[in-house]
Amino acid sequence: MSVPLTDVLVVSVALFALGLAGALLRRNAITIFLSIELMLNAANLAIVGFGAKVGGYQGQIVVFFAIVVAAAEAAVGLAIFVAVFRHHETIDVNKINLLKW
Amino acid sequence: MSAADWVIVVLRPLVPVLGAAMAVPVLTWAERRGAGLIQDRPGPNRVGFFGWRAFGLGQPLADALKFFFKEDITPDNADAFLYTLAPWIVMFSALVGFAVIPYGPPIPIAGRIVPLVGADVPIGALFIFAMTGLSVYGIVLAGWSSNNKYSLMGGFRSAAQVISYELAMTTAAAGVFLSSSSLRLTRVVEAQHASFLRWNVVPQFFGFVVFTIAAFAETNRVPFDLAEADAELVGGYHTEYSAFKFGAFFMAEYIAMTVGSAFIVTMYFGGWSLPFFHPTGLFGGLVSVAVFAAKTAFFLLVFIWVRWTLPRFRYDQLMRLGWKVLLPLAFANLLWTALLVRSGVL
Amino acid sequence: MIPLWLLPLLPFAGFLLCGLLGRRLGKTFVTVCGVGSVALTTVLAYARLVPYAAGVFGGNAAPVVERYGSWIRAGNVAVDFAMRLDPLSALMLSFVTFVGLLIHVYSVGYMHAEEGYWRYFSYLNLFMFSMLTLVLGANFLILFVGWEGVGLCSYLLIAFDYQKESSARAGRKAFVANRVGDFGFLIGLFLILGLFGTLEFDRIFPAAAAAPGRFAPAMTAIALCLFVGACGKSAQLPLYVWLPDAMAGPTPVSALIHAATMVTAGVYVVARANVFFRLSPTAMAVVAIVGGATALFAAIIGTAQTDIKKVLAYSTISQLGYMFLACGVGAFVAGMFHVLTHAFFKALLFLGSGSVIHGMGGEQDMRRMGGLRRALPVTFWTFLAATLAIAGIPIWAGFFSKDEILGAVFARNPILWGIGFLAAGLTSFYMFRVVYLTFFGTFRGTEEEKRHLHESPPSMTIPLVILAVLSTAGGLVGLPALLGPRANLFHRFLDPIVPPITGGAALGRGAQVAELSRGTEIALIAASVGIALLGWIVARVCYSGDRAGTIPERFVRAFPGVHLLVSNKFYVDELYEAVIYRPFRRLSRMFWKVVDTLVIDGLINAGSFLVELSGDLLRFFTTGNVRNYALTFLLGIVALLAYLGWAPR
Amino acid sequence: MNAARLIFDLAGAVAFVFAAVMVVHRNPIKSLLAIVVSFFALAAGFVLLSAPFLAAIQVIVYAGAILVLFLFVTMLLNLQTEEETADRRPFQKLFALVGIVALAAILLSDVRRSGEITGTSGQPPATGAVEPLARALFSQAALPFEAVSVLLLASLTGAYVLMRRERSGSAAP
Repeated sequence: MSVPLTDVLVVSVALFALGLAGALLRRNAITIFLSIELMLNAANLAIVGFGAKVGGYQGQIVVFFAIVVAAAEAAVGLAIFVAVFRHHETIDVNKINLLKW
Repeated sequence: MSAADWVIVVLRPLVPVLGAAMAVPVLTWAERRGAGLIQDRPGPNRVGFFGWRAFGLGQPLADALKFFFKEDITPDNADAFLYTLAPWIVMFSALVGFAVIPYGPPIPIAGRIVPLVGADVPIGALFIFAMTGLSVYGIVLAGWSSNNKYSLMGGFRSAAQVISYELAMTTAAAGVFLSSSSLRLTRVVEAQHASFLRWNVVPQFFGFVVFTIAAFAETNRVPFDLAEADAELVGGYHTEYSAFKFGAFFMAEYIAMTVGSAFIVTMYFGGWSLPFFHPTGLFGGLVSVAVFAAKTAFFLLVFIWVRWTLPRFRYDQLMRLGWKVLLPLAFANLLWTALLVRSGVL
Repeated sequence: MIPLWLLPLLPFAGFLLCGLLGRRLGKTFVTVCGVGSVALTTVLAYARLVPYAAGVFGGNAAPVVERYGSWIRAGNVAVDFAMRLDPLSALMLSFVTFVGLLIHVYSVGYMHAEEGYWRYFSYLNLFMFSMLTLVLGANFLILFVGWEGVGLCSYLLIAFDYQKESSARAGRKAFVANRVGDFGFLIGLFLILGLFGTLEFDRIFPAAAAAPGRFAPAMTAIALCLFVGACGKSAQLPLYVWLPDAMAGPTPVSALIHAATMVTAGVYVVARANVFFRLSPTAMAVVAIVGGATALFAAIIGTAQTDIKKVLAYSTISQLGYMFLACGVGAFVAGMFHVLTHAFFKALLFLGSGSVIHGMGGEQDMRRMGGLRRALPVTFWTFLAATLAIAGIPIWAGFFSKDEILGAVFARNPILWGIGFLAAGLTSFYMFRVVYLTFFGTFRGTEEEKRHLHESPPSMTIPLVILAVLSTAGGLVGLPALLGPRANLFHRFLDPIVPPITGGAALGRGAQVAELSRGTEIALIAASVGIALLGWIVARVCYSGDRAGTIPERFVRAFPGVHLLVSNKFYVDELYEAVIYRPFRRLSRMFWKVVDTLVIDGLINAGSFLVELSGDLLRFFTTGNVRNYALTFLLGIVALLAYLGWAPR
Repeated sequence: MNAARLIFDLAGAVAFVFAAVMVVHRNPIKSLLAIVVSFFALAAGFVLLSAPFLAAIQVIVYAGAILVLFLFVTMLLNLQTEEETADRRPFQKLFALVGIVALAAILLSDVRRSGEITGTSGQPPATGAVEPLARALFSQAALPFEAVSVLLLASLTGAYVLMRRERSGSAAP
């Protein structure tokens, strides 16, 4: 009784594509960030799927660290959002172009 | 799987969940009576059954009826969907925790050995943490969707509080997992089987203290009820709620109390087991369930006792307690336990 | 036993003290440090020299080499920190320290009013350090360190009055002219290094002497390269132009550096490398011809100069020419002998002229002097002694050395002798011209200058007297060979390191120095004395008495072109200007305007323009919109994955 | 079609649907709730892939902490429905869609070859056992474990510094 790897990967690719679409098409920074988290989870799912197929715990350990890093990233990223919002009163990425020449 | 199997599989989690739900009316009564006792007043003692007052035991039923029949108000500018969803999230997260707490030893039923636990999952304790963590969503969403600044502030307070105390709670729990070398709650109970000295409350007393205080905080009850502090925030996140939605919050609080108590018992007081008393068979199982219920009831009484005894914390005091006292204490406990395990005492 | 390293290091310490602290601690401190360090060096040097010289005369002339450590160890090349004491360096050491000390003492009086007193003495001490390093170095690299050091000090001291444009220019000129020579010198060193793998004197010279056939072909190149360096340092044709200008420096500097010591370093190097020169007749001939030509050429110019120091400068060039002439005909010892006597009388001449200038309040033009012998008696008598010495009047030092050179030259080549003979007469003429113009006749300066006239302080006159004694008697160490084979102490001292040329192996036509008959030798002496006296008499007639100056005036009127040519120093500076400076400048300008500005800057500007252009294009991608960035990112990944998918595995 | 696969596909479908809701919904709070559900479904998927510990971590850390933080910030900034502004870069959408479709196509074309992967590193994990995972985590991966703890501390400090000016009730997780 096991899940075929193909299914796992199809779900992963689908979620990843969705996350990508969100990151590229949405303008709200929070939504973009969420989309990035979604892509991260899609990748995690794929890793766990591969790990289950290959055996051992390597895949799970990698994902564990990925989640921890995601937590750190979220903390800093959201802090940046708040800081940006304090200055610009918006986090619409179309209106924030700090990186512009 | 035969039909009997299916029945057993369904009943195993349903029994404790329903039990907890059924306990709510009794608890509300006990709370009021306890408050009366502590504050030297009668408490509800009139509503009875057909003239029989029965110490006011009819009061909860009357309250329930009242919840059902009051007008259910949804504020105009509220987000109706989230406003409706929120109480059920809280309710769900409180109830589902029971599914993994063992309430008795495996007993023989109809030729099978049935473990008296909803689902003996390998990550049982984490499951409870995950589910109680979810209640934050309910509270925060309730606060936000009400479109009321008191509600929103209550929601924020609650979320910050739950996240802060969850840290101390899980760290304290880590000591228990260390000594029983498993996250599986049946293992946790079995590890405390041998003697009173093996009850985790003995070697990890400070862990127990931290865990209990954090559990109190997780339930948003006095002295940690800042999310609904009526003196400051009117009613906090449930200011706008009324009727059955409010009832859901109300019930969820008592269910959460029950889950918390059961969790404390499981983690630190040997769960359903009694040292030197190991009845077997169906009867033994039932006795064990009774023992478990009694222990849980004791902690429920403690919940009530504390609520009516202590004043409310100020918000900064709350945070300081959580981060500067409980968390370091929990870590100290973890180190201490690790030392004990390493030295072979546990 | 005093270690040799101490000798240069004492003046170096003096240099550091004067240079770093002298400004704050005042003149007394500078005097004590600057003069004291050199005095101590002199004392220590003589303490070392006297026993060594005694040993040499006793027959033990083995050079002493002290090694202090390794400097360069690279593959086959090895250079040590080492110092060497042999008769040649001992000779140099003896007069460098002694004359140096006298000039230091003299400077105390001469420079007393100078603002940069501390600077002057620190430079002077640095010069002593460098000169001693040059003299004592046991290999060409140490020698070269000293060589460059004296060049630096020369530059610093010529341009001592650096706020004056002419001084600064003169300093630069000296430096650049020396660079040209040093370039040749350096190439010579590289050739030696390539040929022998070392620069140590005690290895290369015996090696070259042991296998003349093997090394002879390369020797011409090496010897000529070294000689180019010597030409620069010792102001020979065609690199002499810096020395007359170097008179812009303080007069004691001219005496020490540009007369007595540094400029003779070239002769020292040629004598030091005599083994190489002997192996190359071509190089020897070049040395002799250049030396002779310089001697005559500079003497001619000297006759028409009016600046007292300029006359002395050309005189120095001329005398240096004599020394090279001697070396060129193989009479190295005679050349070194002239170095010694020249050091005495030329230093004395410069110091005397300095005393005159001091008395005149800075005036250097002889046409504004006259009759100074009454105001400056000590200066006059000492100056006269030096003049007699340089003119080659018997008994005085110059007579012996010049006579020996002319004798050796005559044996080698009568034409060269004729040149030297003529130069000797001219020397006598222009020197007595100086004496008559300066010390006789009536005073031609202003009244104020007349009132200012005074004899110099003892710190200046005492060195003058000492040097006058030496100029008078110093020649006795090298009595002519015809007074007996052991009469010439100088030869006995130097022959072990610079053996006299015997046989015709090295010199083309088999001419030999020692083969002149007694009769020829006496005749030569008589001839040179005669021409010296003739020069004196001509000068007496032209520049003294009631009709002073009329004959030269008539001469000038009769041959205006000649006078113009000579008084303008044959237009050599102008020639250099036209032939070297201007084309060089034009070339530099071309490099600047075309190569640098157009080509190099153009390339750089083109590069930066490309960068700017690509930046201009790329900045359209820098929208500041993270979604655009992410999109670019995505497209890149798609392209990468597509490539990986389709690329053959 | 076994039960695990059925449940997994179901969970995957739920995850996909709610992820789509997250991407499409204009209200950030609703987007957030949608992704919470999506992550729950993913956690169920983890359970079915014999990674119950990761499932718990997924719920506790992702849903319970990270997304709560998101929720917090969203509410704190009081973000409302995204307003419709004219997009100044019309090609963004077109290229993005093309790129996404291309990427998905490439990845899906590679999924077909996933059957080539075979187990190499010994025993597949016993269903749900947490102990071996802990053992591996604290022995083989001890160094990265310490490293991420430093990373967490650094990000905690960074977040604190960034947010410091205003005293908000939130604390970094």
